[in-house]
Amino acid sequence: MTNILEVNNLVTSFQTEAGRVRAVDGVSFSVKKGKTLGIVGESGCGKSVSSLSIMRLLPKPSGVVESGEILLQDNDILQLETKDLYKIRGRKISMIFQEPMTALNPVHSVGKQISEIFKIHFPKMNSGEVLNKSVEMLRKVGIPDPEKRFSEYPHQLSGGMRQRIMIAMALSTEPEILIADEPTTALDVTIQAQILKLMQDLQKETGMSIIFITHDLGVIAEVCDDVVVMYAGKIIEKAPVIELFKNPKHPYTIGLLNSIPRLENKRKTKLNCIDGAVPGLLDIPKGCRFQNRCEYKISECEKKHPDEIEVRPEHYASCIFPEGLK
Amino acid sequence: DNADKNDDKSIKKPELEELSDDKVIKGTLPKGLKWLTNEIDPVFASEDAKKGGVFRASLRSFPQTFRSVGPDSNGGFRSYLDVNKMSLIEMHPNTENIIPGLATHWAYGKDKRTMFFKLNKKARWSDGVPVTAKDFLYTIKFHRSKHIVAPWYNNYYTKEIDKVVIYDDYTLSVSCTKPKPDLAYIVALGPTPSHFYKKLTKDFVKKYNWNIVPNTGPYQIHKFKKGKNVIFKRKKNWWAKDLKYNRNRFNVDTVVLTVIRDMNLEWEHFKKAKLDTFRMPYPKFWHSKSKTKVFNNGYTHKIWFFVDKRINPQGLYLNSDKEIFKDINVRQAFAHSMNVEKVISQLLRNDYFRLNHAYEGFGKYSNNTIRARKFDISKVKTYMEKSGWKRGKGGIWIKGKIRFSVPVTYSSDVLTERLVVLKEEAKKAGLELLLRKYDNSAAFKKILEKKHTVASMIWSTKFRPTFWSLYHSANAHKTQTNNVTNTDDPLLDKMIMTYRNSIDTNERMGLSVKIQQRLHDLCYYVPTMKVPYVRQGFWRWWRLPKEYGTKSSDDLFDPMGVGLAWFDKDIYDQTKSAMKSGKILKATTIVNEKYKTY
Amino acid sequence: MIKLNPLTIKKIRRFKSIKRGYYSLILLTIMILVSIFAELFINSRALIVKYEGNYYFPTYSNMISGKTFGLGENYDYETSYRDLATKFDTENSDNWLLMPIIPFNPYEVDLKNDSYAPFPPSLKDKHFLGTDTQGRDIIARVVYGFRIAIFFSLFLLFVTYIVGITIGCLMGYTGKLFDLFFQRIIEIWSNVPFLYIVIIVASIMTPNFILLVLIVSFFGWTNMTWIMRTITYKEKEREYVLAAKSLGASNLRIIFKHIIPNTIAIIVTFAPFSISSGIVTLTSLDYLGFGLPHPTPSWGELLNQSWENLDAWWISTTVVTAMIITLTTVTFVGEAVREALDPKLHTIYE
Amino acid sequence: MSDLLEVKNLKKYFPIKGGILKKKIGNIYAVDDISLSVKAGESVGLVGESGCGKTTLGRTIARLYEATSGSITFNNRNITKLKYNDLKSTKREIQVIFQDPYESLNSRHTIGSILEEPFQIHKIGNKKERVSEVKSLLKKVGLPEDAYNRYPHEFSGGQRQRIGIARAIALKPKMIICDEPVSALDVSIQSQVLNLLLELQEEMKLAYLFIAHDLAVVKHISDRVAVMYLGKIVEFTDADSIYENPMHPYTKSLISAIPIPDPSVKREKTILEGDVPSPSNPPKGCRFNTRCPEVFDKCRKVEPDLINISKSETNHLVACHLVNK
Amino acid sequence: MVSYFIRRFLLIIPTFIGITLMVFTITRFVPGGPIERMISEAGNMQNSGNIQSEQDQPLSEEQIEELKKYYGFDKPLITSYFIWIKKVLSGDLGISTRYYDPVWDMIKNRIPISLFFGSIALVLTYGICIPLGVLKAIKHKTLVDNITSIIIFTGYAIPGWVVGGVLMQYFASHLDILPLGGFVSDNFEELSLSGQIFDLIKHAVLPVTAYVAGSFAVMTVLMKNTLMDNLASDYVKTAIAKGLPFKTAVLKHAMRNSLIPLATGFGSNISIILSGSFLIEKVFNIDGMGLLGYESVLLRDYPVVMGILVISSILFLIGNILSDICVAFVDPRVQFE
Ligand SMILES: Nc1ncnc2c1ncn2[C@@H]1O[C@H](COP(=O)(O)OP(=O)(O)OP(=O)(O)O)[C@@H](O)[C@H]1O
Ligand SMILES: Nc1ncnc2c1ncn2[C@@H]1O[C@H](COP(=O)(O)OP(=O)(O)OP(=O)(O)O)[C@@H](O)[C@H]1O
Ligand SMILES: [Mg+2]
Ligand SMILES: [Mg+2]
Repeated sequence: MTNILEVNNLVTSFQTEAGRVRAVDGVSFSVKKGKTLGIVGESGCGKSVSSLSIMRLLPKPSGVVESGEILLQDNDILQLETKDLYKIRGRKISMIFQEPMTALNPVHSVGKQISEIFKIHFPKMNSGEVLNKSVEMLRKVGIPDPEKRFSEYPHQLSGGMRQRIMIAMALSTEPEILIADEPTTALDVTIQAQILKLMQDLQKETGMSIIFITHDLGVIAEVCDDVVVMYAGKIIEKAPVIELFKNPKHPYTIGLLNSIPRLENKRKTKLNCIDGAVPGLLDIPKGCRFQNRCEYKISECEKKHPDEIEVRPEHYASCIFPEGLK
Repeated sequence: DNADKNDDKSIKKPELEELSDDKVIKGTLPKGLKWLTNEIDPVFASEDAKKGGVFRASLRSFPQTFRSVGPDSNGGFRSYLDVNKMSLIEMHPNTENIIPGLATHWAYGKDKRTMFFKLNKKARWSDGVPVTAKDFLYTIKFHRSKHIVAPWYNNYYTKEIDKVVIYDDYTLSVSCTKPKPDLAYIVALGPTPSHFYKKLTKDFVKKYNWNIVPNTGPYQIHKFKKGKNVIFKRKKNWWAKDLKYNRNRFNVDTVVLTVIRDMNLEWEHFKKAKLDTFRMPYPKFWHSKSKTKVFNNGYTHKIWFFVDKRINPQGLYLNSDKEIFKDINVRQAFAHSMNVEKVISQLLRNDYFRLNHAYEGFGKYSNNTIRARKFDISKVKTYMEKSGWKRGKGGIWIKGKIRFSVPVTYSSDVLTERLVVLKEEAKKAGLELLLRKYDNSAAFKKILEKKHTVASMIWSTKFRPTFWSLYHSANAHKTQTNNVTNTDDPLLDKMIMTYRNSIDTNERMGLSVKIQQRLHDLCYYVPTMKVPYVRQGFWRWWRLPKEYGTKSSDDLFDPMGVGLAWFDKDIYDQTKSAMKSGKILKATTIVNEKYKTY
Repeated sequence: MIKLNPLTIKKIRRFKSIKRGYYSLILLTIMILVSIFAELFINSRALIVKYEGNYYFPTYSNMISGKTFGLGENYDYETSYRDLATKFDTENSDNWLLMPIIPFNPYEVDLKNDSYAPFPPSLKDKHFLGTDTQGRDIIARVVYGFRIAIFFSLFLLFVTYIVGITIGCLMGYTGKLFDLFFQRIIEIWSNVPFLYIVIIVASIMTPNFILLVLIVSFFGWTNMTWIMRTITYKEKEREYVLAAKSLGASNLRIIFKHIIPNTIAIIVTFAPFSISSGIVTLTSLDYLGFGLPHPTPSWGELLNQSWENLDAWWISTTVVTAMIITLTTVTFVGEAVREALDPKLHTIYE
Repeated sequence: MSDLLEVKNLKKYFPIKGGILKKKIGNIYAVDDISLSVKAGESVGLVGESGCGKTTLGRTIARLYEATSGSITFNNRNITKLKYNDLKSTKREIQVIFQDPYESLNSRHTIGSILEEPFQIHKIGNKKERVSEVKSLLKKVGLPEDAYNRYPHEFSGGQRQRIGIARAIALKPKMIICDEPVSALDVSIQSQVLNLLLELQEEMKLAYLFIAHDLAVVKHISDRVAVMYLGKIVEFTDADSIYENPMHPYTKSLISAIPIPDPSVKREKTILEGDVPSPSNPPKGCRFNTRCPEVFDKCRKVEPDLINISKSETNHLVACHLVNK
Repeated sequence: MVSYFIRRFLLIIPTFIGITLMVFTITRFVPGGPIERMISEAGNMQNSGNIQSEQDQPLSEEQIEELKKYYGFDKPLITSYFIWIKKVLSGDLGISTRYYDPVWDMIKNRIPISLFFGSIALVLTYGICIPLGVLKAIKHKTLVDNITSIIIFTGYAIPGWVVGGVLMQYFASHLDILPLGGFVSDNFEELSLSGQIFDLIKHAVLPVTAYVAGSFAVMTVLMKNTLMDNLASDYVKTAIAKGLPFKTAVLKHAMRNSLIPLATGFGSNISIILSGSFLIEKVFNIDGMGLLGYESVLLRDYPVVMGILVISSILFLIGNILSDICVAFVDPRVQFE
């Protein structure tokens, strides 16, 4: 299967008051055409930064991609001129964000914000067409009474509606890749289910690829084809979704899967858990980043961060004795 | 003179009956009156004077009204109105003799309280209406009216002026309520245009606030822009222009008075020739600020002209109702702690002179032997110790719990720097002055309520010295009287009463001198300084007579008051072209000491 | 030593990194310190006098009369130490004295017989920046004027903040009628032309320092009150307050231990601006002649003098410069504090 | 075992104020006629969508909000209307843990003073005793002793939540209202905190009112679970039966909406249409009728009562016309 | 919406009464009104000029009482307040006790002048602050930002009237290229239209600078800070992610939101437009409302003071409402329920 996007050795850093920190440190993954790649990991592990790097949407001047390449159909996005970049953003790669509350401009009507996309990318369209297209998009994402909603403002809509608008905006140009950065985290489960279903339907319809970022393994299991697990700025495991859930190899992934309370579990039992907390970017340990929380830690782990090993076909993990576990 | 009257038929003079609810008092002229006039005193204007030109001067604030009576009519602008209102008789500025005004002749009555006048038949109001005896009768009625909201005038025209009697249209008499010394100056009323005011009503104050009232003098307001300027124009056919003492005076055609709120701004305007003269009594302007291009290049000149006139008593008035000043020793010590000499010599560049007492400049009425108490620390010590005071810790005199620390109430900004120096010097003498500046009316209120301890103020003067309201015990220890020192001395009271009731000039002179000595001895007042001259800068195209001014000149270039200056077109052109080409002319400073008396 | 909250330390560090504000603060502190001890640098009294074997330290002591130093039998008043110095010099004894750098106090009129104030700067006369129109040393006037202005502002700040914080907190915390009532009051108060009223009051009663502080704060309290009300209103809804409430904490405890400490940042942010407005207010009032009574050293008075004596460039230059330096340093400090406490994310995109 | 907490017909309406006169122009029916009880040592879970009134219910019980009507009986004492002084002793016994570990700790206080505060408020012990008490609390929740002098922001979210827990248990309460204590935490941390809560319950015989919107978490920790929808309880029974035998259509769809972390399981989902209506203007009849997949006429008119449908001794309360037919 | 404004207007009433009553009370208890002025004038008068008199003292008690009656000071405070407010309601602001002109006429004459300066200053302030704020936000912490900061804060720190004084001394007195204050030249009427415009501009340059110097900083910084907040906001990120060039995103998305706080302050600026700054007007000898107010206070012309207060507080209150409208205009979230 063809990869539509390849990220190779991406290193992204930020200038902070305490100095320069690497939020993403040598990340590589690829997105298959028409498939969904899930990126999972705890808060602060660099999921958003990776996706923003792909969009070249890092907040300047503090955030910079230090090295690596991001190949969109063999073109390195990182090398693009700004004006070419504008042609890719929103057209070939679209993005939706976690907070539907703040991601829409409160002072413009939703209709205006959707039409804007058409105006940017299809300057030849006349205003009538733009209007029709916009309303059609609204209808497509399941907004009831789209003609009326068109002229409403974001604050008049519920969170779920707003996220639908975001999706409508992101998909109106029929992009090849959609990056969804925790699109449902802020929503209730019942609404989350609606949105997830919508995204899956639309993917089927358009055949686009999705990068789905979340920290909810349940969501991953439901929507993704491939999964990337990140920890403290690095990818520690990647695999197709069924493989990952069946045969997690990295101690972190294992711990993560075990710590989820499940409905079918027995009540009030002690949950498995990973002790300690994610290290801050400023005090990342030398060697394996997971070492201080790992129950299998040996002195070897302190030397260097382990290389990625293909433990099974298409299943990679960064651990020095992945085979030895379990 | 009916010919004139018929010139303008539209203006009809009201009949006398219309004027007054009271019956008009028409009398018959007493026999044996000795009619006097004066055509023999020297003239003081220059033969060379030419008519023409525009004179630009400034007003510190726009007048609050064009009325000359009623609320707020007593501001700085009042004088511009007054100089254009002639009285029955006028006073020669140099000889101080009576000269004709609206009246050509005058005579004294036997009762010593009445004078008789014959009006000049040519006299006209500015609207062309003849001035007649009725206008004087109306003056009394007018000033007695409640509607003008001028309680002081109401009083004066009731208690001082008794009546006007008309003998015919051009003959009248004016009486005081009782015999008076210097009667002529009291009864020399100005007329009020009865045809203009018609009936007075309650809304007088508002109704006539901006009305241009017909006058009898050389100029009349031509137009004005509220808040900005007032323009006077010379009357081309002024009825009195050929009177002996008026010839060659009032030469300027147009007088423009512009509001400039601040002296420094005024100075800037003057330097740009937007004003024609600039008064510089303050040493700062005379000595240093005038060292500027226009003066150095001789485009503007300076004149320092001494005058000889009644001195306004400036100084520190001690309130003897305050415990501390009940003691004459303390008052004297106070006087000796005031280093006025230092203020004069080191701050005011010796341009000012020490005032010796409150009644200087009244000729024989003045006691010229009195000398002000000088700054003298040892005398202060003697007086204070005599009353049992001691120097306290900070060097300030104390007695029991009382410190010799007194607040000085004042309201004028210019006084501040002088008081600051006095304060610093007084500290050496063991006296602490606390400077308390109040807004003008607040200060006045405080002083009239006798709440001050020391008041630094200045009274205006009158023609002759007056003592009763300022120093008689009848006015002490109560509010709203002018005895702000609360002077209460039986001996003094007796002399004041005699002086007041006497109409014998010599007796009055003698008493006046004695009273002044007594006042000096009692030491309720510390005289400070006087400025017996006029100092002005002026653009060189303004010309003055050889004498420059009169004995009592206030402003040498004032076009409407004495009106001696004139505009010289040739010099103007010459100067302008010099200014354009940058040619330097002769810098000129005139100093005239003809009337310097010391 | 009290352990500072590391957040506070971070803010302080951030403040220090804003150079403009940091150096302004240092400069301002130096200025205030110098002005507090101005008597040591600028004074007509000697720092030390050695006379007939005795040492005298007149600076902070009572007046010492000239008699003490044998200046004459009637010399009951304050010694002129400059004269004394001349005397010692001519006598050739081992008496000596040490004068401050600028041997004048701000009230002293140092006039001359042959020339007239204002005197231009002169090293010889030790009037390094000249004198004003009464012959008083400009530096002395400016420095002591600064001292008064800054303390005026600090007192003003203190009074308005006390009132503002108390009422504002109560308004925000209790809400309801009390809040509504004071809202109206504040609306009314802030609409009253305050300078006019101060002028009216000042023109009839020659205010002293305390009185002027009170008059000005009488109209100045609304700002802080409003600010405090707004913050308290927000703060009281926050979860840590609820947490304290759920522990059973009393309202007083919540206000004083929780809410006020959390508003300090905002209060601090406003302080420099309040100080500069205090200085400007006093200067304006003095300039108009409604401030502290003469001869209190004051910038407003000097400004007034300088407009009137433009040829005496040293007056206007000095006072305007002093004003610019002070107010800009205060403003820069304020700006830096604001930036340190509430740093703005600087974000631009490609 | 008698009930430790008994809530009867509790209502909490927030006035909607409008206009400049801030007049009341409506109500938010945040908690509308709720009755429930908690036994000593028991944990009762509370789930529901955002805005359905969970927090409000918890806070009203903790007397942080004034109830609009209804009664709250704690330890056989009616605390609904108690004033500050009488309430103090109750406050010792009911404590609250908040959702946001960042917001609920005063950032200006050290951990030491945060944890000492309960003792100060209730005037317990002297300074020395308090310090040692605080130290033992720190130990109990698994924080290092040197935390005493440090400030909240120096800790991670999970650690801060432990501080919040320590504060809540400081006064040895009988009951803790946990308002989404783990929602803001990462999965790996979440399990640590849940374990801690379970341990403490065991040790101190605490009763929990455990609020969360994650049904799995609620089920894991609770003995009984109440499902809330728009200010009302729609179903209330023991934790296992709510999962195994949900009766209310809302509960059913809630369960089906929960993503299962197992890609191999594929199940049929009932996805609810539309959004939760506004609590200021709840629909007539059954509040769920606008979204219910099985809605019929009656639902739009008549509000169903919460009725026990269980035949066994454990209650199973449901408010649905389908069930109560 | 209509009812909102009606209620908003109704709320003006108590505030308005509060403000006026307070000032009215103060003016009542302060000496120096027309009566005190007459007393002191009478004191001076009998000591001045030609008129000779010995008996006289300043006014007697009865005379003072009569004057009080004339000016209406004989009634108790509340009564006279109500008389006053009744007159105000009928559109009569009373008569100046200084010029005896109707107060409204006096104010009316000053309005164009203050309006002229005020509106130029306002337009300039907004016209410069907004772009400058944008520039500074984008160039945060660069040389441009730092230099402009120093300039505007220096401008902010020094009071406008000091700036005005310094400027006037330099440009008008020293260099003599600009006029010495005033609103227009004396010969304004005689000038041609272009001459008049030029004359106006010449006179306006310095006062406008003085007016603007201070208000600059506040607005610019406000603009900068809110814009920076908005630039960091999610929706700008969204806009850019849509493919909008950064500049367009700033102009179309961030700007409008940043104008909201500026719009909030718009109302109070309206009232400043009219009331002006008396210190600046004093320095430049401009006959505006500010100077009128100041002089009236100094000379205790209380009807005028009260008149100005009426106008300015109504303007202020209306300004608040205008602010509301402005905010509603840029921010659709605001509603007048
Ligand atoms: N603008 C920035 N400046 C400095 N550091 C940043 C910035 N944005 C992100 N970081 C840091 O980069 C790291 C990765 O952040 P990122 O937002 O990618 O995390 P995430 O995995 O998306 O977490 P979450 O689940 O909380 O969204 C974090 O430690 C964060 O502090
Ligand atoms: N203090 C308050 N004033 C007014 N309305 C409030 C207040 N607190 C909550 N509400 C409203 O009451 C309703 C219920 O809110 P509540 O916070 O109890 O919901 P919740 O179930 O806790 O939601 P979440 O899961 O988002 O925490 C909401 O509509 C909310 O807007
Ligand atoms: Mg993220
Ligand atoms: Mg909640």
